[in-house]
Formats: sequence, C-alpha cells, structure tokens
Amino acid sequence: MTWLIPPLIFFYGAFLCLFVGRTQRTFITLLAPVIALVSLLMLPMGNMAQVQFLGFELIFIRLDKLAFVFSLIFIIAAFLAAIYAWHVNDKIQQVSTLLYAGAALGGVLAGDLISLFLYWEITAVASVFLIWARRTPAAYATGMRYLLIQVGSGVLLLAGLLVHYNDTGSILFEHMGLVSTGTLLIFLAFGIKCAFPLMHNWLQDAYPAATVTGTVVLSSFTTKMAVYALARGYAGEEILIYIGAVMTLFPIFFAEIENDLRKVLAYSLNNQLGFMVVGVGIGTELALNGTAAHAFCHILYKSLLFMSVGAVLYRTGTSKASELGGLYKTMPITMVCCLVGAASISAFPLFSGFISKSLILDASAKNGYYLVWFALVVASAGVLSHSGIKIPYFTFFAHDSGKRPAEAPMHMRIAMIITASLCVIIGVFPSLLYQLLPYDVAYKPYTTSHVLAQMQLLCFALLAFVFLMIKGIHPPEVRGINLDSDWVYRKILPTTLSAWAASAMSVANTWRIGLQTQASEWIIGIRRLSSPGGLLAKGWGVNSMVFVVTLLLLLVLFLNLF
Amino acid sequence: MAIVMNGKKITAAFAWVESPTAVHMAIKILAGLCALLFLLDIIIHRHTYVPGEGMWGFYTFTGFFAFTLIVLGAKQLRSWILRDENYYGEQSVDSEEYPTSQLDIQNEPAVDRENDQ
Amino acid sequence: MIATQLPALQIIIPLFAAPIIVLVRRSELAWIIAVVANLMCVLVAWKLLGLVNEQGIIRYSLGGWAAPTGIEYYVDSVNAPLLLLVAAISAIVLLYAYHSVKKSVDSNKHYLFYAAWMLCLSGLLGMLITGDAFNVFVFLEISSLSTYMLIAFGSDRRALTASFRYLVLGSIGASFILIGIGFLYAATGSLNMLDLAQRIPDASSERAILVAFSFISIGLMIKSAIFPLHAWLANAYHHAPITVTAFLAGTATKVSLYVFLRFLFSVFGTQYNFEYLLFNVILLPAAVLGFLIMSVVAVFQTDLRRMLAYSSVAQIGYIVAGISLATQAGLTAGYVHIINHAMIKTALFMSVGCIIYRLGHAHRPSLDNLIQTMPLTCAAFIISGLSLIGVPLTVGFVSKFTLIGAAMEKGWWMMAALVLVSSVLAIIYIGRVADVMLFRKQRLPNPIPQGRNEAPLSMLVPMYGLIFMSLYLGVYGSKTLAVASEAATQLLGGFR
Amino acid sequence: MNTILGLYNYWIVIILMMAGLYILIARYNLIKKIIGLSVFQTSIFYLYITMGKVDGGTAPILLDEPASYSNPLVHVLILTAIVVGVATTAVALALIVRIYESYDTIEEDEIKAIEMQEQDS
Repeated sequence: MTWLIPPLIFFYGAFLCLFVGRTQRTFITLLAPVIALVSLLMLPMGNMAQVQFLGFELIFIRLDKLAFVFSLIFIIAAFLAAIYAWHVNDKIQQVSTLLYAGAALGGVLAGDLISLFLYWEITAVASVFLIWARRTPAAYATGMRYLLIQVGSGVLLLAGLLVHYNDTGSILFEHMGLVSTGTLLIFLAFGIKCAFPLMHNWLQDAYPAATVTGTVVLSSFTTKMAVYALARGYAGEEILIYIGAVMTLFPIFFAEIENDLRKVLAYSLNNQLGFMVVGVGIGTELALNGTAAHAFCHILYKSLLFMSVGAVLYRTGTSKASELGGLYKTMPITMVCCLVGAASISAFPLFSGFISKSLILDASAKNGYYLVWFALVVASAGVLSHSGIKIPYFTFFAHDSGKRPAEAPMHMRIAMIITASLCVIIGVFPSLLYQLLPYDVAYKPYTTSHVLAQMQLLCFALLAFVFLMIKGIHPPEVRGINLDSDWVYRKILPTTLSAWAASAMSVANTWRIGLQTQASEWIIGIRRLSSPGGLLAKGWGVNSMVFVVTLLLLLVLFLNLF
Repeated sequence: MAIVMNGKKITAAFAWVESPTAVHMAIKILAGLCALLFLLDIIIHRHTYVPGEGMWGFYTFTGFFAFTLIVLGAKQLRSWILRDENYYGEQSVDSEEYPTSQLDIQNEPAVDRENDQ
Repeated sequence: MIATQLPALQIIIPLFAAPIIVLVRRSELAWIIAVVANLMCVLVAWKLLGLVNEQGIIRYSLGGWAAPTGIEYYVDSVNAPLLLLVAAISAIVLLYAYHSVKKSVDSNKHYLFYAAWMLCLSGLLGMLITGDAFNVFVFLEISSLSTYMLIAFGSDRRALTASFRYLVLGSIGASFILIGIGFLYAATGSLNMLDLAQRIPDASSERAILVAFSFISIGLMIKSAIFPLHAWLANAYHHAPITVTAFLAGTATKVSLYVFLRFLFSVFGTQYNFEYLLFNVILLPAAVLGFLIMSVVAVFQTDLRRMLAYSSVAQIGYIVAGISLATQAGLTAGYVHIINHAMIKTALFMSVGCIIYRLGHAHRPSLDNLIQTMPLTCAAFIISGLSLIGVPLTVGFVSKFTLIGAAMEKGWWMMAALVLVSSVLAIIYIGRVADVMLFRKQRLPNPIPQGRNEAPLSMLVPMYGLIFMSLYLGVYGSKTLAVASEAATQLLGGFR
Repeated sequence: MNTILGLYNYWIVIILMMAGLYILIARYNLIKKIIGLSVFQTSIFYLYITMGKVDGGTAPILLDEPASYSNPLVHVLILTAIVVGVATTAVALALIVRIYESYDTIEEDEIKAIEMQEQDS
C-alpha cells in the first residue's frame, strides 16, 4: 500500500510519460488523477507510509479532514486540467504537470517537515517547466526568476526546519505558531509561496508567462499548498489576519489597471488568497472551515477563469484586454463559462464563492475584527470590479475588436463546462462541500438577510460600474506594464549595477579610487577573474602553482612553530 | 439574429447584447433591481454582527462607493506606475507575442452547420 | 586460506595485471584482462568489507614480517568502504571505457593505457589499505606516475602540458609527504601508523612533529586539490581522456583525502591542539573560500569538463569543511560526501564522455537542444546534476543535509549559510547546461547528424548502473550515513 | 655559532631545497624545471641519510662484535625514494620531448601564450 499512495501514482504517471507516445501520455494524464482519487479514498485516516531517513522518521501520509479536503480538490483540479490540456503534445509539459500535481498532493499529505520540504522543492522545480515550455527567451528569464524565488522559499524552509529541529528535537509538521527563529523562517518560507504582500510578485510575473494550459495548472497548486501549510502550522496567528487583509486589498488596484487578462487573474488570485489567509489568522473552527471551503471553491473558479481566458488566447493569440472584445459572437460557450466563473469569484448567491467567502467574513465579524471585516467587504466589491466585470466584459463584449475566432476546441469546452457545473452545484447545494470540511459546520449561507446584503453590495457595485462607464471615468484598457515590487529586482538592481559598472569604467580612468568604483570593479573583476582565461580559471603555469605552494608551506610552518 | 462576415452568416445567440435598446433595457433592469434592493433594506431586518452593519443602506453605499473609490484609486495608481511594454526589455513576456506554434488560431470561425444549409 | 590473504590480493591482482597486459599487447584482450582483474578487486574489497563488519579490524603483515618492523596492511571501517568504492568506480568506468578509449586513444597504445590504469588502481588501493607511513608514499608515487601517463594520453596537445604541470606539482606534494615522514621517523623511530600514533604523544621533540605535520598537510592538500592548491586539477581533468577524468574524479582526490584523514586524526590524534590551528586558520578558510570561489568560477566556464573540474574543487571544499569541524557529525558529513561525490562526479563525467564520444567536444554553447539527439545522455547528466546540487532524494542531499546539520550543531551558522549560497551557485551552473540541452533552439550549425544518435550501449549501461546505485543510496541515505558514522567514530577514537 | 655550523648538514638540505623551489618558480625552461625538481628531491635524500648517521658509527654490515653503526633503514627508504625520483624524471623528460614535438618550444611562457590563443579561438 505504501507504494500506491496518491502522490506516488502521479509520479509513476510522470515516469511512464517519459517513454510512451502522445496518445498514451494524454490518457496517463487523465488516468493518474482517477487512480489517485481511488487510492485517496481507500486510505484510512491517520499516519502511514512512515519511512526512516537519515535517522528521522518521515511520515509521508498524514490524513485528516483538513488534508483530505485539500487532497481531494488537488486531484479534481489535476483531472480538469488534464481534460483541458487534451490537445497538448509536449512531453515536458505533461511530465511536469504530473510531477507538480503529485508533489503538491504530497506536500498536503506530508506529516513531517522534511517530507514537506521535499515536496516543496519538487513543486518549485516541476512547475517552472510549465513556464519554460513557452519556449521564448522572455519566458526563460521569467522562469528563472520564478525558480529562484521558489527555491529560495525552499531554502528558507530547510533552514527553518533545521533550526526548529535544533530547538525542539521534533520534525513533526504540527501547529507551531510564531515562537522562535526557526518557526519564523518556516513562516517566511510559507509566506513566499503564499504570495504575502511584497513577496507576491513572482505570481504575477510568472503565471501570465506560462503556456495556455500551464497557467491553469499553476493556478491550482503552489499557493493553495502554502495556504494549507499555514493553516496547519500557524492557525490563529494574529498577524496573519492583517497580512491577509492587506492581501485582499492591494492587488485589486493593480488588477483594475492591468491589461494582460492572465495577469489580472493572477492579481485576483492574490486577492482571493488574502481571504484564506485571514481565515487562517482567525483560526477558529468556523474560520478554518472557511479557509478550506474557499480554497476548494477558489481552485475551481480560478481554473475556470484561466481556462476561458486561455481558450481565448489559444484561439486569438493574445490575452490582452486592449486587443480583445466582441468575442461573444463566436465563442458563446466560453463566454458563458467565463461568466459563471466571474459570478462565482464575485460571490453571487447560488455560485460557489458565495458559500465559502461568507464563512470567513462571518468568522471575522464574530471575533470582533471589525476593521478587517470591513476591508473584506470592500475587497468583495473590488473582486467584482476586476474578475467579475473586467474579465468577461473586455474579452467578450465592450468594443468589437473585429476578431472572429472559432469557438474553443471540444475538449476545452468540456473541461470548462464541467468546472462551471461544479461551481454552480456547490453554490446551490452547499452541504455537499460543507460535509467535507475539517470541522462540523452548522452554518446556513442562504438566509434572507445574508443574500440581501450580498445582492445589495454587488448590484450597487455594478451600478457604479455602469455609472462610471457612461460618464467615461472608468479607465480604458491600454497596453503597458504596471510597476510592482518586482521593479526592485528587475529594474533598480540591474540598472544600478550596470550604472555602477559604467561609471566605474569612466571614473576609474580619472579617479581610480572611490567606493563606487571599488564595488563595480569587484563585479567586473569577478567576471573577469572567473571566465575562462581569467586568473582563477586559466591553466596556471608551474611557476605560480609552486609559488603558492611555497607560500602556504611557509605560512603553515610559521603558524605551527611560532 | 445573425452577423454577416466574409459573406458567411454566423449565428450568435447573444447578438442581442449589442443592440442599444437591449443595453438600455439592461441598465434599466439593473437600476430597478437596485431600487428594489434598496427598498427591501427598509422592510427586511438583517442580522448583524458588526456595529453599523445594520445601518440603513449600509451595503448599498459600501458597494457603490467602494467600487468607485477602487476605480478612481486605480486610475491614479496607473498614472504613477504605467510604463511602456518594453520597459523590462527582453526579460518580460508582456512585450512579446505568444508563440503561435503552440496555438490554434482560427480567426475564420467554423461556420454553423444549421445555418449553412 | 585465501581469506587470510585478502589484503595482499587487493593490491597484487591489479599490480600483476599490469605486466600481463603489457605482455599481451592486443588491445581487446588487454581490456578484458583489466576488467577481469578489476572485477576480482571489487570482489576482494567486498569480502574485506564483509570481514570487517563481521570481525572488526583486520591486520595483515606483509611477507610475515610483524609490525612495526614489517609493512602492515590495516583494514578497518574507515578504509574498507573506500576500498570497495574505488574498486567499484574503477570497474564501472573501465567497463564504460572500451568504446571511448577505442575512439580517443591510438589503438597500438591501448595496452599501455590499460596497464597504466591497473598500476594506478593498485597504487590507489595501496594508499587506502596500507598501515605504513612510508608505504603510503610509495603507493602514492605508483598511482601518481601512472596518472601522469594516463593524462598524457589525451588527444589534445594541451594534455601534455597539463600532465607535466601535474607531474611537477604532484612530485612536490609527494616530496613534502616524504619530508614529513622523515621527520616523523626522526622523532619517533617508527614508520608504522599505529606505532606512530602511540609514540607521537611522548615524542622527544615536539618541533619535529610539528614540522612533519606541516609538510604532510601541505603535501596532501596538493594531492587532494584543496583550494588554493587546486590549480593542477582543472587542466588535468579538462585535457585527459574523458574516461581517465571520470576515473580520477571519483578516486584519486578521494583517496588523498582519506590519507589526509588518517594522518590528521588517527596518527596525530585529536588531543594535539596544534591541528586546531591548522583547522581554523588554514583548512577552514581554504574550504569555505574553495567552495564559494570555485562555484563562481564553474558558473563562467563554457567547457563542461572544465566546469565540472572546478565544481570538483568546490565539492572537495565541502568535504574539507566537514573534516575541519573535527566533530563526530562533521567527520560523518565529510566522509559521506567523499563517497557520494565520487559517485556523482564520476557519473557526470561519464555522461560528458558520451557527449564527447558523439560530438567530439563538450562546449556548452554548441549543445543546443541535445535532448533531441541524445536523450538518455542528457537525462543522465541532469539527474546527476540534480544530485550535485543536492536535491532531496539524491545522495547530494544526504551530504549537504548532514554537513549543514553538523555546522549548526557546532554553532557555525555562517558556514551553514555559505554552503547554501554555494548550492545556489551549483543550481546556476548545472541549470545553464540543462537549459541549453533542453530548451535552446539550435544556434550553431550542428556537425552531428540529426535524429537519435545516442552513445553506444556499452557506455550507457555502466553509466546508468552508477546512477541507479547513487539514486538508491540517495533514497536510503541512512545506509551510507551509518557507514560514515562508524568511520567517523573510528577516526576520532584513534587506532584500536 | 655551534648551532649554525654544527648543523651544517641540515643547512645544506635547506639550501638545496630552497634552490630547487626557486628554480621551479623562477625558470620557464621545462628542462631547468626538472633539474630544479631533482635538486629539490635530492635535498630530501640528504635529509634522510643525515638523519641516520651516527657519529663514529660504521656501515651496518654483519660484524663479529657489537659496534655502533648508522641506521640502515633510512638507506633502504631512500633507495626507494631515489628510484621513484628517477622514474619521475624519466616520465617528465619523456613528456618534455612530446611537448617539444607538438609545441616546438619548451619555454613555458611561450607554451602558455599558445594555449591562451587556442582557448580563445
């Protein structure tokens, strides 16, 4: 049974994919989630697959209700993404998708920090191939940035777990709380993957750069694994509430003015994560239920939105709002599915977002975080602005771009329709989802007062949109890049460095000495020294080698004798 | 309703959205709905947890002004941070075309069979 | 009967195989004899390891002359695993070598090549097994002289100068060791390591011991290519025939490091505080600077062999860093990395060998999209590369994990952090190659024919054998760790 | 004074050793380098032999009555070392011949210049 645990099934699939042809690969990507689901359902609750490794006892499977609900949605997401990617004939993408999904699943099921770290790193490495599979120089550069940050998170996790182990002698992945350096490091590692404010940029940078199908896969796993990890290790940590509140608010503004619709969705993903983080921060049973439910629903409707925008990209070659418009004429099914996704994320009653987001909002209100609660209400209106209105409106309606693309291919339509149906089913029958949640739910989302409040909020927000459009105040879609905190490492750092280098070149001739030149000479120098033919890397002659040997000998003799 | 393009007719089930009357109608419906919801707030007593939440029209005002403020704030933000697409040069996917080899662009849509016959 | 003679057989088999090969002269036959002899060595090493595990230390007096007068072979849990490692790696590379050597070495010199190989092997095994300080020098020279010859077999003329430079440096290193042994003998009157270990604490002249210690340390630092005395290594690894590089990368420096360990811990003993001076002032900075600087240098190399050569120096830095912690955990980390790095680097050089076999060179910019033509070779390179980086589930991770753990246990946070920094550098230089292999469209007109053009099976099979072995040991890392921990205990406990 | 002159044999060893190393560092001619290496190694032979010398001792040959004799073991050892040294020199000279054949020079600085050019191209 240890050899048939769900993550391994994905890995077997990935391995098999390496050796078989296109048709078989497609079937494997579909089949692996199904078998993994069976395997997951057959697993008993509790710990299993314990393995001795370097003197630690690793627990590869720790199944409880929290882990179960995340595992279930990960498997469903992998399955839906596989249908959506039916047309893909790219071994790299298929293998990395399976590896990535398996690793995310493994991370959720891991019962100790070392196996968590293991999966943490596999998700980083496997997922970057979904970006590189675009096969352009820019995608390569983006992937590199993404990988560096993701691996950095893994390094932090490793450092944190070592410190934590030194402190406590335990590697169990249990509730930790922010109590020591070790737990702080682990917290930061989780925070990077969860796209905390100022650590969020990899997400908006990388997701729009991935392939059409790759983004759908990416949107499901990494961040939700991080949310799960936070819920497991840091539930009830008050700082998370405020981090989450900031996360819900600030991406809205960026999403509102972003032109690339996949980047808009990436910002909105960030904003939705904020809700989940707030839920983790509150940490009551109701709030954690809310987090799990919201993650579940969010994976579905965010996949759906990425799928529909992906289909548009697939057919038109662009996902820029300024280039699109009027596509409803030829892509009606995609449009309807997109609208379902938009309604779900905006939390219209009868759609899935409504029944999950309410849990978190109510939890924050009940625990007296009124300001945070208000921030979340405002953010809810904001979600409508970019994901609810902007995505469908500028893609399918607005001004006619003149593009008349064909409807999305059959398999994409199937994937979108299934996902859309799931969103509606969960929205109409919330108990289906509620019974999966980690704690018992005695919560009724469909009360008159609740529905009324939500409808008021959304309808008046819509009204505001109409008003702003008519008045011409709503900002038009224009091409361009909006700066974000990645500006620091994408622009300031490189320009400063090259400015240093340049000024060093000129200054060096006149002044020769000065702090700046020193620094830049160092940078140039390292490169010069290390390149083939440089001092450090050329084939040294006998003379210099012997000289170094003699010097070192004298040094050692001197040290030892005097 | 049908759209004529390149001499072929394309059915579009949602073509009505483009007619000005329909748009006006939709706006009117929305306005009506809003008015209804606004009035319902007086009639129906909402359960509240947060002080002020029970205030008359709380959600209506929040919805309207939050949205407006977000749009205006974003507009202001754009004036600060908008840059050219080539700002980051080769390091950014924003300025490059998506490689068409991985796409299936069909700008000539498949003609609806029923209509063709 | 044979069981009691195993330590001698370990050396004698390859030593006698060499002249037989020279007499035979036929190149195929020479290869077969070398392989058979080498496999017998593996068997003997395997048996020895079993015996050591069963009954503990084996002491064998050569020619019946009892120690300390006679030469003694001494097998314990420190060198028994390394004997097996060296013999096995040599066997695997030798199996792999057939086609590669056929292509790169003149066919009428094959017998010399294999004879030199056997001599080198017996020298290396001798250094491992002997318990006599002077005997170490003799075996060191046997292996060194044959190594110079093997390197000079390289097809490029720069192999000759590389070999010459290594010869001068190597001779100086060996001479330093000889001087050191001379001083030890002068101070104690013994050459047997066990005897030395007992006599050193109450030697007449501590200054003589200190001088001996300094010379031996420097000599062994040269031979094991510890930064900054590594300069001979890059050219030698770059220009030697790739099979030789693969062989040397896995064995020669590792054996020297073993001798280093033996002298530092077993012979001189930890109670001598002067070695801490060496550790803190010389070895530790050398190790840390080594793995940082050499990783940076590796990033900028365009030839894969040169890149891997510098990475080897960096990895040796890790080993020395572990050693210079001088704790049980640190020694375990160093020792386990000796084993693991030997496997990783050999596999990497073997995969580069496959590339060279088909392309004639290993210049990074012209490996564009190599995965299309040589998928198995590229996979081998990338898997081993991941192991070099220290990705979990590989042996590299086991090493790095224990090393960082050991550094933290001693409270050397800075070093732990620097190890991580240098891992990132490893990601960069391996990543650059992987990137070129996987994603780059062909930039340069490629001289090789399109379509599948994989290296011959006789090269791929041994290479994958080694890779699977290392993957197995990566997953079951506790096995090697147990061995290493046992060895560390043995080293710290002195001779027993 | 006594320590300086009395240990003259050790001074010879040191001077020879330093001379050898100096040649290796300061001379580019490969043959001269090998000469330097040999000088360096010879100094070690002296070191060993001088270690085993006992003042007034005879050669360690079987004698009828016990007498003090120089330590024979160091001679044995150094014989081995001499053999190794000769082998090293032989290999080095062979290499130099090959280097001369392919580079047309045995000056290391010239060889290095040629190698740098090859690396660039």
